[in-house]
Amino acid sequence: MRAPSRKSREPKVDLSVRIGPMELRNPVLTASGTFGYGDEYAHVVPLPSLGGVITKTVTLEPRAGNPPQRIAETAGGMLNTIGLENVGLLRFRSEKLPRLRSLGAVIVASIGGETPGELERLLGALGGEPGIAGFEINFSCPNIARGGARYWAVPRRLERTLARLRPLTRGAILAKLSPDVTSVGDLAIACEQGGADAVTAVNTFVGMALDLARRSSKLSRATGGLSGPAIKPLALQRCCEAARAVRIPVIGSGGILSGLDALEFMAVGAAAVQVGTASFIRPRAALQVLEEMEAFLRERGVRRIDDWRGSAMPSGDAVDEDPGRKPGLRAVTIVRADRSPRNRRGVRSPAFSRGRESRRA
Amino acid sequence: MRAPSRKSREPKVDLSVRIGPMELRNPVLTASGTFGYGDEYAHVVPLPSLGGVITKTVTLEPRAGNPPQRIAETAGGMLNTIGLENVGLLRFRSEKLPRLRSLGAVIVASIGGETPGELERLLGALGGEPGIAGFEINFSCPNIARGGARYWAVPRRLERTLARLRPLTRGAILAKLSPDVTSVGDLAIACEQGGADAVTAVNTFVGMALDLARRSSKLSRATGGLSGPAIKPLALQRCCEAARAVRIPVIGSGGILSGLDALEFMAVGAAAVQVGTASFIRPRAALQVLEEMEAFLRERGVRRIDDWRGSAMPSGDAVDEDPGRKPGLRAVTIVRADRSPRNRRGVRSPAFSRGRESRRA
Amino acid sequence: MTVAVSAWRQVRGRVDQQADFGAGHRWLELRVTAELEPPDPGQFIQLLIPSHASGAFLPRPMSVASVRPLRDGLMLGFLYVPIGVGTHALAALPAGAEVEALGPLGRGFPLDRPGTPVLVAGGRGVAPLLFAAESLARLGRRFELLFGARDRAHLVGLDEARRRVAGRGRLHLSTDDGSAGIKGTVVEALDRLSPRPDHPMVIHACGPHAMLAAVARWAAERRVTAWVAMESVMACGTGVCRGCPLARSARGRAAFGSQPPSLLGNRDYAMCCTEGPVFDSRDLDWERIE
Amino acid sequence: MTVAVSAWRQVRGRVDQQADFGAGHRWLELRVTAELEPPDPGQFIQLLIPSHASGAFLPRPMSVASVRPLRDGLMLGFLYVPIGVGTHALAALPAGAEVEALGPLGRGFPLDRPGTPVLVAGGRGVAPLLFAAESLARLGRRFELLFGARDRAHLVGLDEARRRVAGRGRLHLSTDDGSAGIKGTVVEALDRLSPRPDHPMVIHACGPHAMLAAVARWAAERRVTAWVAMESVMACGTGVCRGCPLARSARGRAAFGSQPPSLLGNRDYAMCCTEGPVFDSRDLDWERIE
Ligand SMILES: Cc1cc2nc3c(=O)[nH]c(=O)nc-3n(C[C@H](O)[C@H](O)[C@H](O)COP(=O)(O)OP(=O)(O)OC[C@H]3O[C@@H](n4cnc5c(N)ncnc54)[C@H](O)[C@@H]3O)c2cc1C
Ligand SMILES: Cc1cc2nc3c(=O)[nH]c(=O)nc-3n(C[C@H](O)[C@H](O)[C@H](O)COP(=O)(O)OP(=O)(O)OC[C@H]3O[C@@H](n4cnc5c(N)ncnc54)[C@H](O)[C@@H]3O)c2cc1C
Ligand SMILES: Cc1cc2nc3c(=O)[nH]c(=O)nc-3n(C[C@H](O)[C@H](O)[C@H](O)COP(=O)(O)O)c2cc1C
Ligand SMILES: Cc1cc2nc3c(=O)[nH]c(=O)nc-3n(C[C@H](O)[C@H](O)[C@H](O)COP(=O)(O)O)c2cc1C
Ligand code: FES
Ligand code: FES
Repeated sequence: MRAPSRKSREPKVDLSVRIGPMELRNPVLTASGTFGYGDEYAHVVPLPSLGGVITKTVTLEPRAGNPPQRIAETAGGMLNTIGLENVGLLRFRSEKLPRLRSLGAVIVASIGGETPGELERLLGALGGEPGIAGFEINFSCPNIARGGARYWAVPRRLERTLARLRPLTRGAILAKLSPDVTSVGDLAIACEQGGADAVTAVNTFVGMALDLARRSSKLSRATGGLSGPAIKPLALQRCCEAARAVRIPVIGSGGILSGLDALEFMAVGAAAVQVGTASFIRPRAALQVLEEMEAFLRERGVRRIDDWRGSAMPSGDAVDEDPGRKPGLRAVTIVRADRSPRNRRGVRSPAFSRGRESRRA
Repeated sequence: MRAPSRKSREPKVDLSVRIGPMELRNPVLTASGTFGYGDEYAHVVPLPSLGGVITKTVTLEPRAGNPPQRIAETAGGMLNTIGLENVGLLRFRSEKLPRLRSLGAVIVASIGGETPGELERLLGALGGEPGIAGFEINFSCPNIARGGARYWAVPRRLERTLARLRPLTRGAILAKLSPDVTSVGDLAIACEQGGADAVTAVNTFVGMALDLARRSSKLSRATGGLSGPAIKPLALQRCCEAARAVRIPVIGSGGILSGLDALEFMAVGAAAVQVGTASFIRPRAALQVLEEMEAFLRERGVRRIDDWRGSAMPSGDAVDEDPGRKPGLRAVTIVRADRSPRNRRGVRSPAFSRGRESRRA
Repeated sequence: MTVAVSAWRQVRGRVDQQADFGAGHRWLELRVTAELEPPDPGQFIQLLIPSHASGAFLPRPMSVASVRPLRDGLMLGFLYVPIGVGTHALAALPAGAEVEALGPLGRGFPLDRPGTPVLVAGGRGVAPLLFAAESLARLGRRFELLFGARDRAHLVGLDEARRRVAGRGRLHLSTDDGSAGIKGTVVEALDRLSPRPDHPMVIHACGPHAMLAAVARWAAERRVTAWVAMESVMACGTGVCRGCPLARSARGRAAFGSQPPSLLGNRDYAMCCTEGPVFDSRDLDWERIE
Repeated sequence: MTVAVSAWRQVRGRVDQQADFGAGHRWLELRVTAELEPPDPGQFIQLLIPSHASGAFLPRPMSVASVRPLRDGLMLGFLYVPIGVGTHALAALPAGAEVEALGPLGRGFPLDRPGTPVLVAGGRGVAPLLFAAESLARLGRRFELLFGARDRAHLVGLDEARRRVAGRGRLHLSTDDGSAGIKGTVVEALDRLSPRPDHPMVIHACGPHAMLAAVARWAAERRVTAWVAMESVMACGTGVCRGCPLARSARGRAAFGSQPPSLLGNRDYAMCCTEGPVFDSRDLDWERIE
């Protein structure tokens, strides 16, 4: 196994993954807001080699974003309060999309709205657009005054909104969740029941940093969203919790810098991952993640990424169930997998059963 | 102001703070579980010089703790799953307390229970013990199978439990909260209404880290609690949220390494702070935090820590209110301060109004 | 104006040497591979220290202070002040240490504009202007270099400056305490260079924010064009993160006009890292920039 | 046995020099101030690199490999392998760099027990045993030093070992490939030292986990006492965080008896940092230690 000659003769690892109707070459996507509209890094990252490119969240109207200071570094991470600066629906469709299509990227368009109605109008306008493989609904921006993470952290609202969006596209619908909730699992279940093809876990964590000299936030707003390696352990747990709660694929996001980081998310059940802040540090980060992931799997003789996925799902006694929880609630936190409602109905989540198999192998 | 001769002649800064019935020399406490039973660092930290020492959480029975591996470093932080290893009530009372008293420390005893009843028995046994200034109720351990953070993340349960505990001691009651909830403000309000003298915001964040070679958690359990500078921005936001939700003092905890870190928490409304993981890196950390805090305030001519407290409370438009929130809920998230229920009743939180004053000054 | 929006690359660099440069400043020589396009004066590099050797997470933007071609790459010079975690980590790197270099980034000084270039440097802001002086000298163009600081000791890089103006430019010093050159600010030094209608001047300035604001005022009053090198907290340095906005003035908004928002910015905000760091001072809203 | 539970201090240290030591190992000389008590062989130090110069957050435990008194402090020697973020940051430190040193920590080898000390070193585990050899030689005691590694190149510190045994001890080498000493493991080398009833041996071992487990088995079968230097992931190093438990064997639990739980551990778990890192091999449950 160690001789390089043999290794190079080994077959390629099958990295393809399926997210709803999308068949992706590999599970590495760029995270919304960290890769522009997709073309900005195209001279250093050949876009078709990535699993997909998730574009900056687009809103109905263009937004100029929040005033400076918009970012602040913290230990192992950064806070941002960009405030969804974006070109708006019309320019996205007329200028950004054609360029991105011409580069051969698998395009996932991120959309954000302050109300379910706004999201409907956005998806109505883009849902049939050729060349968009899927849509990520940003239910979790911590940096806008209305329609941000807090507004959407209500399971019923998510479910109803997704049910209204579902008919508007045949593309994949990804629901991007905030981590700042008591149970990401509950939100994930609501998304699944509303008809989402996948959930993305997670967006940034809300945080603060002060400038003591000015006795005020370092940012132009009181709070921002924390991203980067600092949040990786937390994002990993939330991703795992979501993956155990639903059967639809979960896409991991939060602090992924390397292929090994990505494999951690997939080992706890993620079907794919997103590379975010890492691209600011190394523009080729997503490609590097992909290469490292493949090299690691090849070296260990893992032929298909599917065999890796879920292979480290915890066995279940991790965090206590809430004994006082009302039975009517659909809540699954990170409790015993075989007690989750899905499993009580005798259905194993694909991630979980796959994990079992590969552990047997 | 710059001449050292003048500076040394300047009067000492008044750092004293009041937490319920406790009058503390200064606002720097050691965080539970990071300073042993208080005496372990006594040869390098004169305990009476600290605001107080919060002892390792004690349970009714001794606990051997979780199996190894119990800790794992992550970017800017560490995960732990100690599992509340402790000597148990009896030995705490007969061996640890007398020693700690003899060292002259202001003692806050941390207690943890899997049920309200266990907490009652603990407080019943310790509540009248001489030399204990207060009790911190650990409502937020992420690392135990039962009675941990998830169990206690239910406002009603917190309120009822505190109401039962309140009569059992004349010492201060601090309720230590988990950050892994949708609204720390809701939990804080429940604690206030249950009769707590203060809330501690926050305990560790639940997280995971994998050992890819073994395809399993690095820890002996699936998840652990994240502490250290990585969580500081998140803890700061939760502390701010709690401070805006209640009138009782809030004690900040999470990633405090320096006096400047501590002053950030106090600027967003904390009445005191706890130094945790920092003590592992520098055993004298709590003392250094205190010294840096005092030096900073003195240099800026701030005479009393009370004038600093709350001086950077955000003005209110930070994070959106949830318009769909049912009016019956007592929830205050980090919304406009003057719309919070307290303030609707015309009562300003002391932290907030003090903040206003010092901004005017 | 140099538009180098997507000519940047991230390449390996190696500390060739670095040393104290007086008054708390450091001079760093970084050897980078040939894939890096040679930067222009005013452009910057994002320096990334390997994560094991630095507590800093994001790369740090640094103006290029000198460029020397090597057989197989470039030797970049940087003049910097260790102030926080990133720059202290940089200062601690011994010769041989690896640093990734992303660049060249942003748009530099438009030195080719007609008129006499007047380079105005305050403190460590001299870094890109040393490079500008060298370029101008190499092109055989005459220029003025105004260099101001708190006191003589803080005129860091003075010898470099002298060497670079030699023959081609004139050096005008100013210090707050009069310990070198005139007693006063660089703006007072500017006053002494009366603009002559037949020889219009174009200012290229870099320095503390207050100095740049004063230069901008001075230039506006005299209808002189002033190009100013701005700073902002940055994450990506490439226009993608949208983290480094600078508010445009009414003139700036009008100039941006109905262009589609782009890497350069939008109608309200210019991105410091792509449209800048060098701006026409009239295009920025100085009231809304701290 | 040295009990140094609360004699530790955290003091300033300065890299005096460090260099490659062969096969990927480094030798570091750290100058520390006089408040640090001189460590005993087997004790360790928590090395803390300033946060700007390291991506590591927690300090890193390192066995002391040599101690030299200085006029105003101590010169500590460490032998280490850069494997992750912390040790790579350490390796990158130039002479003069600051490192905080917390120690001496834990309990070292009980070298004063009656019987011939047999020091058994595997790979980089030689570090504390170099120090032990030096101490024994200084006390004028005879000892055996068994040193094993994969191959000759991995017998890192061999010259040091030779120097330290000189006159007082005997050096027995073993390599997996036979490129130096006997072909085989240190346990096979142990086999060749037949224990003599009149001269009982006491083993002091440090090395990879598998080696220590084999030594423990070997010793148990022959009723020889073996002291083993264990490792564990650590945060505080002082018994406070409870992060470094090692499971006790039935014998270990009995030995701990009804002692109150303390810094040293509780009935089920010994803390590696305070009760250890050196343990009587019979007191640990080797099945439950990875
Ligand atoms: C285009 C450009 C060119 C620059 N050229 C030079 C130069 O030639 N010499 C020099 O000494 N300095 C220069 N700076 C400033 C330099 O980037 C900062 O001093 C440095 O980032 C501070 O990092 P730190 O970790 O030491 O400080 P910290 O305060 O710990 O940094 C914390 C965060 O704030 C950011 N930050 C802090 N101060 C600044 C600042 N003034 N500008 C931008 N970001 C900041 C950092 O990027 C980091 O994210 C330049 C900045 C920019 C934007
Ligand atoms: C008492 C003691 C004495 C030691 N003496 C030496 C020595 O003389 N020479 C030497 O080369 N190494 C020694 N080690 C091991 C050394 O501490 C680890 O190699 C080092 O901590 C790895 O840190 P890292 O950041 O390079 O690796 P990383 O893997 O990035 O470290 C991550 C985390 O795991 C911990 N960790 C990883 N491996 C180990 C390990 N084997 N033991 C303890 N913690 C670990 C680190 O402390 C850190 O918290 C000793 C360990 C202990 C406990
Ligand atoms: C500067 C910045 C801008 C972002 N903008 C968006 C956005 O527009 N829409 C969105 O869904 N997420 C946005 N995010 C969140 C990222 O997509 C990602 O989920 C998050 O940063 C966590 O991953 P990371 O740690 O890999 O960056 C943004 C993050 C950053 C740092
Ligand atoms: C090793 C370790 C053990 C802890 N044990 C306890 C405990 O017993 N009870 C408790 O309330 N909090 C415990 N905590 C949480 C800390 O008291 C503190 O709230 C948390 O670590 C965040 O602060 P920090 O980042 O300053 O460490 C523990 C934390 C650590 C790291
Ligand atoms: S630094 Fe990212 S847009 Fe300028
Ligand atoms: S490392 Fe903290 S108890 Fe041993």
